[in-house]
Amino acid sequence: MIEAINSALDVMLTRDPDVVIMGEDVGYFGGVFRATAGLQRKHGKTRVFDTPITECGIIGVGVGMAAYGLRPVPEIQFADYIYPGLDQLVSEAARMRYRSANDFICPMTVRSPFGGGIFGGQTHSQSPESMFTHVCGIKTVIPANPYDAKGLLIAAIEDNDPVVFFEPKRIYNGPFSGYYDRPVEPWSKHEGSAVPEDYYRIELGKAATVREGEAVTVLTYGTMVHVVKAVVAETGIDAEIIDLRTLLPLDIETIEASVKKTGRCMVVHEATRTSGFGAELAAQVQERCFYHLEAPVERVTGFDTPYPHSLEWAYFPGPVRLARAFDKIMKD
Amino acid sequence: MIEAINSALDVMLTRDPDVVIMGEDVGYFGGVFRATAGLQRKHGKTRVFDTPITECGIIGVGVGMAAYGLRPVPEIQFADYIYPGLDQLVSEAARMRYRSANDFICPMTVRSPFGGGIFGGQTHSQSPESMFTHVCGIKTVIPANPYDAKGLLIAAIEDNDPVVFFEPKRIYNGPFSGYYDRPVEPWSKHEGSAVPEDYYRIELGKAATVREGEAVTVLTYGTMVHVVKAVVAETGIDAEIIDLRTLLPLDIETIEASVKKTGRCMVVHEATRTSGFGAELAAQVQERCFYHLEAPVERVTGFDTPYPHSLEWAYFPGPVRLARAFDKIMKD
Amino acid sequence: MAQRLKNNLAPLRLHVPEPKFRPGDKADFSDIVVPPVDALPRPDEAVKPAEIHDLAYGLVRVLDDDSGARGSWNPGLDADRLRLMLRKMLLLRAFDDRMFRAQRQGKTSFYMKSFGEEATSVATAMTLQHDDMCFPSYRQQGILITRDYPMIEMMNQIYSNRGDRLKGRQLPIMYSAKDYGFFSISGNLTTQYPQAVGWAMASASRGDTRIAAVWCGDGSTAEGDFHSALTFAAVYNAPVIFQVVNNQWAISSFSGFAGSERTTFAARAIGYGIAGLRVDGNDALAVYAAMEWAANRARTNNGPTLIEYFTYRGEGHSTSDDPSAYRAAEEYAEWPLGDPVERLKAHLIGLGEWSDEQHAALSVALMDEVKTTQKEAEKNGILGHGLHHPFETMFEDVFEEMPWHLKEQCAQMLEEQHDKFGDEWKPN
Amino acid sequence: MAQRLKNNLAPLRLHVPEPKFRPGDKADFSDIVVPPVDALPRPDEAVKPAEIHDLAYGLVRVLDDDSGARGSWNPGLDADRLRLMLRKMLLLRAFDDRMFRAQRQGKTSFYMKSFGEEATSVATAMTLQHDDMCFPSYRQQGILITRDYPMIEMMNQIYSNRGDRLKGRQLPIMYSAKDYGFFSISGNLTTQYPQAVGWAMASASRGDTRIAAVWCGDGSTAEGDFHSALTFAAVYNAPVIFQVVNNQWAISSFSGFAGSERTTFAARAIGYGIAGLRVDGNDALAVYAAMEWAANRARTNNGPTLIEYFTYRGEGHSTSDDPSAYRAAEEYAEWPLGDPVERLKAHLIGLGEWSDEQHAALSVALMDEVKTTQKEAEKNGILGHGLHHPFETMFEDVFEEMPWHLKEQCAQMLEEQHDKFGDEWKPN
Ligand SMILES: Cc1ncc(C[n+]2csc(CCOP(=O)(O)OP(=O)(O)O)c2C)c(N)n1
Ligand SMILES: Cc1ncc(C[n+]2csc(CCOP(=O)(O)OP(=O)(O)O)c2C)c(N)n1
Ligand SMILES: [Mg+2]
Ligand SMILES: [Mg+2]
Repeated sequence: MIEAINSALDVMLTRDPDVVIMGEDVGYFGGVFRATAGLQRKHGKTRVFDTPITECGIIGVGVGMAAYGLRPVPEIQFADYIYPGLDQLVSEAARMRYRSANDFICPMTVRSPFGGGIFGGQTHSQSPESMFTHVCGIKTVIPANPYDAKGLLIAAIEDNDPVVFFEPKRIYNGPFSGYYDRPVEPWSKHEGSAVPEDYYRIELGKAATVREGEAVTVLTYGTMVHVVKAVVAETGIDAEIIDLRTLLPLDIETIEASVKKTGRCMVVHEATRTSGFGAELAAQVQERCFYHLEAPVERVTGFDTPYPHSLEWAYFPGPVRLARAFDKIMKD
Repeated sequence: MIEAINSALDVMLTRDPDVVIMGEDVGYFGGVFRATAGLQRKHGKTRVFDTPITECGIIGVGVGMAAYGLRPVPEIQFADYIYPGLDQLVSEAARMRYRSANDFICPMTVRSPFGGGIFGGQTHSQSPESMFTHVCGIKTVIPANPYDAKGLLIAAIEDNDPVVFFEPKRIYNGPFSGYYDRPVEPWSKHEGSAVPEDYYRIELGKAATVREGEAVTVLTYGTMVHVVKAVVAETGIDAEIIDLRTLLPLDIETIEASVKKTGRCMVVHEATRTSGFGAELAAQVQERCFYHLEAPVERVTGFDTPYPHSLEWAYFPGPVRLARAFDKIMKD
Repeated sequence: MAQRLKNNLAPLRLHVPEPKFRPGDKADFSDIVVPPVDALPRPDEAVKPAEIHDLAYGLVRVLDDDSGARGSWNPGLDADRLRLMLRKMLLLRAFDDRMFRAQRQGKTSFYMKSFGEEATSVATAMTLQHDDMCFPSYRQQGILITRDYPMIEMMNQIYSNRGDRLKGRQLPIMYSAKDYGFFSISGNLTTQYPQAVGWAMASASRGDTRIAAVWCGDGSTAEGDFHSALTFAAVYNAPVIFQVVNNQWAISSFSGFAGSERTTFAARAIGYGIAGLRVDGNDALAVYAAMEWAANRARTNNGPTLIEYFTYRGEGHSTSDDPSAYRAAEEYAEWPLGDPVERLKAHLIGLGEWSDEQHAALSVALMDEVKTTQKEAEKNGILGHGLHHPFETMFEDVFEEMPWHLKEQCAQMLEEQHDKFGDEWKPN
Repeated sequence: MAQRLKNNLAPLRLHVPEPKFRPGDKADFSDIVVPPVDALPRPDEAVKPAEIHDLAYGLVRVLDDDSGARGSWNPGLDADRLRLMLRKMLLLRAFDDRMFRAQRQGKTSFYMKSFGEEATSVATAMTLQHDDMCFPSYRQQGILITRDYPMIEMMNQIYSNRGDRLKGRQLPIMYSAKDYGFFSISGNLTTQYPQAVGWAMASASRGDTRIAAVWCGDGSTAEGDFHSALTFAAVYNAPVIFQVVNNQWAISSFSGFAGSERTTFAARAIGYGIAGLRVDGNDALAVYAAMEWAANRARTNNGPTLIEYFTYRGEGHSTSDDPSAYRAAEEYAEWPLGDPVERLKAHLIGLGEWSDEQHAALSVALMDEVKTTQKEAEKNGILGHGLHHPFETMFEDVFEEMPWHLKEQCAQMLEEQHDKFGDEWKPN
């Protein structure tokens, strides 16, 4: 997936002279996860460059560049470190079009690796996506495979509104079944990992049904798509798995149709439970599909604690937690 | 209510030499809403003082004071301006006890006026409470009347964990029925507004049932408690109105018992809808009371736009929006 | 925690700043040092920042005590341009007066005057190119007035009426006017600082010639954004001009709570190795000269400058504020640097290019102009009186295209309005 | 946006800093100016910041090129204390070596060495009182070692094992040791800066005598927290010592991206009107002297100081980093300020108080000590090998009392563990 992201950035730098990439260590070195490897050499130092370590500055400068007419694509090294820049995102980027009535806009895409499962401890593992969905004026996008990562990132960069693009770092180099003790499978062995070299886009706001099924609808995104798939394959439950891809704006049609078909809905994310995006999904599903639901919408999430270093696999919503949830929702 | 808050601060400054109050304009002047009026004169400049205008500094300095052993009570002038200090709250205050395994703690109470209805435009009207409920390690408290404001604030200051204490500024000087065109009623005319001069506390994590009823449970807090009460009084619906008072930890017992009794649940807040705290409430209610629910949990909220200046009463979840929601939920 | 004295050490003490005067005190500013004109002459614009540290502690002045324009900083403006400057400051003052009054009359919710600080927006705007981008705080309405932005647009915005280009969404005075090189004002302090740097960096990276200028108050310098901005500008040599309008007060807190007891705001520049100038903010010609110097510097790739305007906030922070509650009543009258309008007027009179009569006549004429415009604007409505933008506009511009959930909410809102006002509810 | 050239102006250019050497280049630091010892003599601790600006641009040195200790900054330590300092630096180095290796052996997830920067934590800690509070970044493990914190506790933390006082929750090296005046380390850069100021303000407001000291890296100075902290400290005259360990590199970005092309980090102090010192960070005696000066200053209510230690990060940023990808291989060998251990060793030998043989023997002895402790620690487990704290501990300390929702989640987790591991699942 990291190569797909790199390719999306490369394609956009090539196509659009307004695209600029900046962030901590993204320049000469190419990013701590190598997302921007080779891009400075290819596109030059004024298009791809390192920045001072101030997330407030990175995002604030991005807002100014966007106001000038560029399409900045800043990287925040870890989603855990986005908070010092949150005011610039929430109060500025997200509000610019509205408060100026279209006088100024903010076509900026903030990329940031998020999520756990890499023994990163509590400050390299967080999943803060739900906060952004609460902020009107920002789109929140999360890919789950290389093909989508490239197509969605290109669409995000071309979007004329600010987008937060969270990249599930656990699956940068291969999908993850949730069995942390099994060997890592590279993307190359994975279906749908073939990524065309050229430009293509995947429309924001459209979910993907990654498995059709009749028994229960599972709404998920990012790393958890793969964990859910593995558990479903193992247990043989006829689940319909929907990879949301864009959390906001949400693809409510796909969700509603599926839940009305299956009559059951499970929501899965790695973020802490309380006021996680699962809450919004559960709320909407019961609002829209109440009379079709045969069981309560079930949330399977990370716990309401910081991400613990040594107990990370007891924290992670892995196969056991999922299997138990499937048992419960199918029994109800 | 503003006098009750002032009194709580005065009581705590008097009882506990570790209590310190700081913030923009809270010192000599006594706060832009007068919450700290007279306190510097009474308790001295090193107990109650003005600060530089940096919310990051105010909260970060508070974390350090708390680590020393004080009980800082910083004020953020408007909740809309809490974001520059969010990292210090989310990554530091909220994590201190956990990450140091009790070595350091953070008994800090961040007070901040929030909510709209005062023609404050989009940067003096926001209700960001749901973000804080997503951050484990912080308690979120919102009073709805003077008596509770004082008792809850004292409990918050005495709490050994960080508390965000949001004060609904629309009702600082009197309850608000939601009819913005009617004369303002002062607190003195209101039941339950009598505030004892001395120390008392209201336990955090306990909701108050402000009206018992059989037809529908309404979960709400802050300003909206009064708007809901007015609409219920007008329409004659036999609603059970629960003032949550503490959003986290939530008083789930009171909620569950009520919804199981009434079979219907409405959630009301002023904050924007998507991923607002109503989402969490709806998710939990349907998880716990699914088989008792006769209608979907209904959310009545602000819209997913910034708070508009001139159209503030079309934005506000006022009597009409509530009445329509009651119609709907009782019909379902 | 008991007090602990150890090794016979004296206890530590917390210093909490206190302004010199409080209500009831007699203001006495005799300790403020006003250096003579040209105490520090104008250096070349390409000078190295390390060579001009003293300019961050001095006070650039042009208008002497006898109102003559003197010294190497004198920008040498002709009488027409001086009169234009005076006219703009007077117009700004008239505008402020009327709008303040409109708020008091209940025609809008909020207003902020710039009384006493007019030079810091008018004279600065006159030095910039029309397409340089200004990133103002909420107290630089003088830029719009100087750039001939239609005053009625400003009033429409203040009234949040149906003519408001910002569709009634923003608090009064939070203008936005891209065509006039005026960035959308934020309610959040100092966020414009990194944004200005970003704009300037973009301009530089494109080989453009336009520069950015940004303003904030003394109190606002404490925000982290200030530091992020100066760091970025120093690193990339961004063509940006940082300005701190040190009007001595935040809201009720004096500049000591932003650090002024120890040093000047211009000296912040030294910490980053960029040029810093401290300027008499009530001397319109000094303001002009400093800004012109910084603009030349930025435009010739010599990098950013930080300018502190030493001035005084003559009135309340905003219509929500009552300064008599926290400062001495007569501070403005005692202010040692005088009033910017009066000083420029005296200069022009001294040149024989102006007279008290002309001044009085102009003041009346400008006030009439403002009043006439105000009447026009009020035809579009005042706040809270129905003549606002259509309700649907509330949901526009959150995104470029309205997503389904906003469409749903918009439909709901329209039904609510119908319930509320019946069939004839639709205003406009 | 096309390029627009106007008034015959040359186009603007964006400057993007570039370090002097990249992989393959030969490092050559001959342009770094190393002033003679005592070029700027030690001022009185009560000196006004404005009088010592030059100290922010100089380089405080004590150990001369011939390893003699000279000049007014010489702290005049006796041989025992010098040997203690050397011993602590050597112990730190041995500890770093073993723990780095442990990570490479898969015994833990992460490690960060302080190679080359040992003086900035060891010598500084030696000047402070044991109950002064240190707010370190992740590279000041030397403080704990100097304060005789049990090394096994550090290792238990690194292994996240059942002996870990932090219950396995934190990334390795994120220690916390209140009893040793060592604040809980954060993964978020520079957040400790305002916290240290708050602690110092609290101490001052209580009439205590304890002061606070805080460290961050060159790269970290760009965060807004840095500015908030210095502003607060300046305003309230807080008894705090700010330290910037300028080791030339952030991760792959050199200090130019924090602004070092224009000025020193010590010069940031000037902007706030506080004292600033630039110090040879590889000269343990200079580090000691500067810190002692600042501590005396803070403790006598003379306010905060900012110290820049000019040093070099001898190895990778962390075990996740490979510096050969972005910098010249031989930079450390070429570093003009040498190695802090070697320099102190040479000084002691010059005094006749130490020898190569003693040094070699001590190195071996310390390494043995570290190895023995390591074996002990590994009895408590290594990361990912079962001997961790009980699963329930994951839910403790989120709050003082566990609320119902965490109790519910805890019960759920225990059932999951049961499903996973069967009846004997419970480790410990
Ligand atoms: C982030 C943020 N914090 C606090 C406020 C509230 N506030 C508005 S203006 C102001 C004072 C600003 O003072 P100064 O920077 O000196 O500007 P002046 O009004 O004097 O021009 C404050 C505290 C705000 N708008 N934004
Ligand atoms: C807020 C935040 N942003 C980014 C990071 C990622 N990060 C960790 S260390 C580091 C470099 C810090 O460099 P410097 O301050 O020079 O410290 P050094 O490692 O050299 O001691 C970065 C960017 C972080 N930990 N926190
Ligand atoms: Mg001011
Ligand atoms: Mg460094």
